[in-house]
Amino acid sequence: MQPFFQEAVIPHFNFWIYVIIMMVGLWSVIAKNNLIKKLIGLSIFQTAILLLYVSLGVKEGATIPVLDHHALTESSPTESSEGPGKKAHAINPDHYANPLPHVLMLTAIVVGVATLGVALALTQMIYKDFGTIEEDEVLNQIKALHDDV
Amino acid sequence: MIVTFDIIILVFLVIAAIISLSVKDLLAAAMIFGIYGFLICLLWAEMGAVDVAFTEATVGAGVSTVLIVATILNTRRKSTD
Amino acid sequence: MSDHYPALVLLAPLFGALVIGLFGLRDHRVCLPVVISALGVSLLAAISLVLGVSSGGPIDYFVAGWKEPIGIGIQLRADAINTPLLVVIAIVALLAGIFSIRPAAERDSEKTPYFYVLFLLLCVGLFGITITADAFNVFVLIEVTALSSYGLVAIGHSKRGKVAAFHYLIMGTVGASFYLLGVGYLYLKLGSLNMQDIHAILASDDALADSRAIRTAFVFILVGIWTKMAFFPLHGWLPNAYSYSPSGSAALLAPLVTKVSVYVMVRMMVSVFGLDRLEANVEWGHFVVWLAIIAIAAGSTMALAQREIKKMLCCLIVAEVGYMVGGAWLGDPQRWGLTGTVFHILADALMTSCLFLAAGIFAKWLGALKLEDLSGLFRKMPLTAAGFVVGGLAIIGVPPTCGFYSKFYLIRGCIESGQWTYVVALLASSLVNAVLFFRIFEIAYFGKKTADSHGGDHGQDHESEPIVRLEPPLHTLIPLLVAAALLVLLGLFNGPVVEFIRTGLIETDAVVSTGR
Amino acid sequence: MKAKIFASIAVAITGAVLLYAVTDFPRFGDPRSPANAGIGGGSPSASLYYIENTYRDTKVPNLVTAILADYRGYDTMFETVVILTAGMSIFAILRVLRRDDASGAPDPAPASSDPSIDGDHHRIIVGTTCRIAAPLIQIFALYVVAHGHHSPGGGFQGGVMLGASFILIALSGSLRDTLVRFGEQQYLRLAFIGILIYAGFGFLPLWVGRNFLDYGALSGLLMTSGEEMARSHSMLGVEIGVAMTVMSIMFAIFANLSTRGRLRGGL
Repeated sequence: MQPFFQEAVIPHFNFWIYVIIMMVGLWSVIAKNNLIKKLIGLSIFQTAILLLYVSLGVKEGATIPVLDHHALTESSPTESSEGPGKKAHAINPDHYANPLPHVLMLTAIVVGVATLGVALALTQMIYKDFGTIEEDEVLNQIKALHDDV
Repeated sequence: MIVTFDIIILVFLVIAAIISLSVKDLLAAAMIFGIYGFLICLLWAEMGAVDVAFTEATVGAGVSTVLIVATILNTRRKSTD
Repeated sequence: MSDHYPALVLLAPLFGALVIGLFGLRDHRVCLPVVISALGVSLLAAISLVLGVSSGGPIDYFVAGWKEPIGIGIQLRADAINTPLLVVIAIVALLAGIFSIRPAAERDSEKTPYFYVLFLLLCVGLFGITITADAFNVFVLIEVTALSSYGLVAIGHSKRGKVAAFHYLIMGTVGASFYLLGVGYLYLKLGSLNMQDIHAILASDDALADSRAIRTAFVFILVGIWTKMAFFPLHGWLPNAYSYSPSGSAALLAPLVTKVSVYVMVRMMVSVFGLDRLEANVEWGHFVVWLAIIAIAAGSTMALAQREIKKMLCCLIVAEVGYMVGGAWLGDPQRWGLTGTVFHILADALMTSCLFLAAGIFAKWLGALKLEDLSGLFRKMPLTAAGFVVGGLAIIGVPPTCGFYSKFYLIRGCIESGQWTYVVALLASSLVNAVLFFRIFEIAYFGKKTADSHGGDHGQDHESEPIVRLEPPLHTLIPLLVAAALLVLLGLFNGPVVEFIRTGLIETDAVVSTGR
Repeated sequence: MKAKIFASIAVAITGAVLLYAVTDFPRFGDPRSPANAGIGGGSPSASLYYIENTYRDTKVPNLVTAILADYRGYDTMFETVVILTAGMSIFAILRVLRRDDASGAPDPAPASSDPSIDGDHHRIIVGTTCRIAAPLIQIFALYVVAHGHHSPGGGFQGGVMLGASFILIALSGSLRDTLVRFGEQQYLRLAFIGILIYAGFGFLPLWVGRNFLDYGALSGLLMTSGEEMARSHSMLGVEIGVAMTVMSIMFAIFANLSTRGRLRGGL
């Protein structure tokens, strides 16, 4: 057990937790009966994916992906005189977190809230039409509706 | 990135997720979902993703919770599970 | 402007949506001209792209000009697989747009502008998915498509439409999230989001390409896309969502959304993972073909059990998705199966469009929702009935229509790869289609109003029921007839189209496989 | 119960597949992982390129803003379109337009309305506080939009905050008063204008023969010293467009959800 933890769990701690959170979300999306509970589960499911992406952009000992003003002002004269090749050494990529996953996840967060908004609107309409937000009651009413016809 | 901080937040995150999905009072679930949002915002900040943290704080913890609460007040507060 | 067709294809509907939003929300008359002109521009741009690709090979377009090094910006790529699909999307959307000018939101016409804004945004999403060459961009556009389709499904007054839209939303979001997860795994192992770049890396490193994370990525991308295209075990959302949505929405959603998802799967197979890689893992191919056979059988069986027109057509879509998935995974070395799939995407989009337009006319002008309600259709609406018959014959696979040729190429692929069970499933399903549609034709042609009046259909005509021509107004009839005509035309001219697709497929494969 | 068993099986399978892949991952926080440093050999990875060259290309120190609005600006445009689409979908689903109001069946009353929460005497304190706070929030939001080049922030964050300030006013006082000042027609128009600004900035370079969203082509129009500064300024313009759309749609979503599409009454 000990070596398993050292090799498989500790170096990937964030990834294990992301799987757990994701499964909690997915389970409640499928199993919960209340529509709003389902939606909270869906949001949690989506944030788990954000956790995956942001985790894979982390670098040990790196700072936030906003360039240091001092580094920039010192290096700018060399840039103009000796071209971009020289400039590449002025900024050490290991000092800054990987910005690309952050950009992707900004998009995903916005998509998530948009989806949540639409889903909540649908929930309100379902409540208006059926008087309940429990899925089994809605399905029973639909069945009754179908039998009448 | 601070590993202890990271682990503490992650553990709280799992707890918040499970509680918010298991309470029967939907308003409480929405509030705990807001807490979940703030925790995950802290986690982003801790991992160096400040822009994502900013967005999560406004969108995830702020607007999402308000929207859920608005819906709960317009429908019903009790849930069977 | 001629260099910018890849961007123009989707910018035209985007600007169209903005124009309606800014000037048309109070005035419905703006909508139709804007929709027609926007989609017309898209259609022209798409046709120019087809011509450009056929003369000069694939066209790359680098948004914002970020060309070097590859993968820092977003790349659009028009090649032989997606340009014909762009044309078909534009045509089907144009037909649905003209069709739905009045049925759009029957009971409160104030929502018509919102319908059209969503309609055009859906087109933006579909065009975007089709033309992009960036794995993450596909996700964003899938969400544009998905959110607008939830609105389009639920815009009507049907109670069940709301519930169907909710289920669609849950399934769709989980599917899209799985896709995103798969892309995340690819990014994690390869550090790139550009499809060509990913393919080049995978082609150059066998150990990496066979690693666990990449395999898992592929599985999750596939499962996500399958959810989106309603592949059999994941099809639950489709029948209700499409049959309870307004006719105008259904005429746009049903033909296009699932087909574009199939296209994404083909794109992932051809330009991300590579066909050689898939051929090396033959057992995967066999497994998926078996799933497809089950999907075809299930779709056909469900269709037989339905009494409602739209529900039946939706079940047929499930079966058709089975054809396409199976065909794509046949893995015959001459690529006939894959060619058949791509051609079937085009053919099926037009067939489904034709049938759903007809179903929309039946629902709107005859109030006919069940098969029995169609009795006497040929007398009441001869032209509509003719359009419907052509659609039906195409989906059965009768020679002059394109349905026959797409099945022909699929079967050719089966024979070359030796997947006989799939041939049997395909033929059996065609037989089921024949039974279904000839039953409808029978009702529609010989249909009797009352069950006990056997014999003397002619007598009945003249005596009890005066012949009333109920032919629908032109703006709904023309799209149907155009769709029917296109089915025949695509069938007659299948040779060049198939050749275009097949050479494109083989070239894409060959060019990319030679490495970076 | 059936759903729970099914869910457990589905979750178990998915989780097992995911964990199977996790052991194959690079170590958490590894600066040399493929995502952070590329696969090695061939062209440099996108991530390294961004960190090393963004300042040279765009003169924007906040890498996230630069990638968001320039390198991957196409994604961001559609992200804004996603917001707009969501707003339109909610309108299509929920908004009750005019005459429908009377004909529809009476709604089931919200079961959760709790009279003890209500009460006007609370509103004076809360309302005054929120009225004081709202302008400050809005100023800060504008700062976030404008300063996104140099510090965390940008169009989305600022837009959501602006939207939240209106939501706050609507929550503390009445939605009706807010709608008088920021009515439906206005916010819808702003939402579309926001995307128009973004797409317009993208479309302008086409007239000088450059690709869509290639802001460098705008240096003549914006009278900047070079293409880098043109990119920088265009990014600001684009972010303003994003902020307008996001602000309007966030408020629109709230207004519709809190009144069940009637835009009357409120919570």
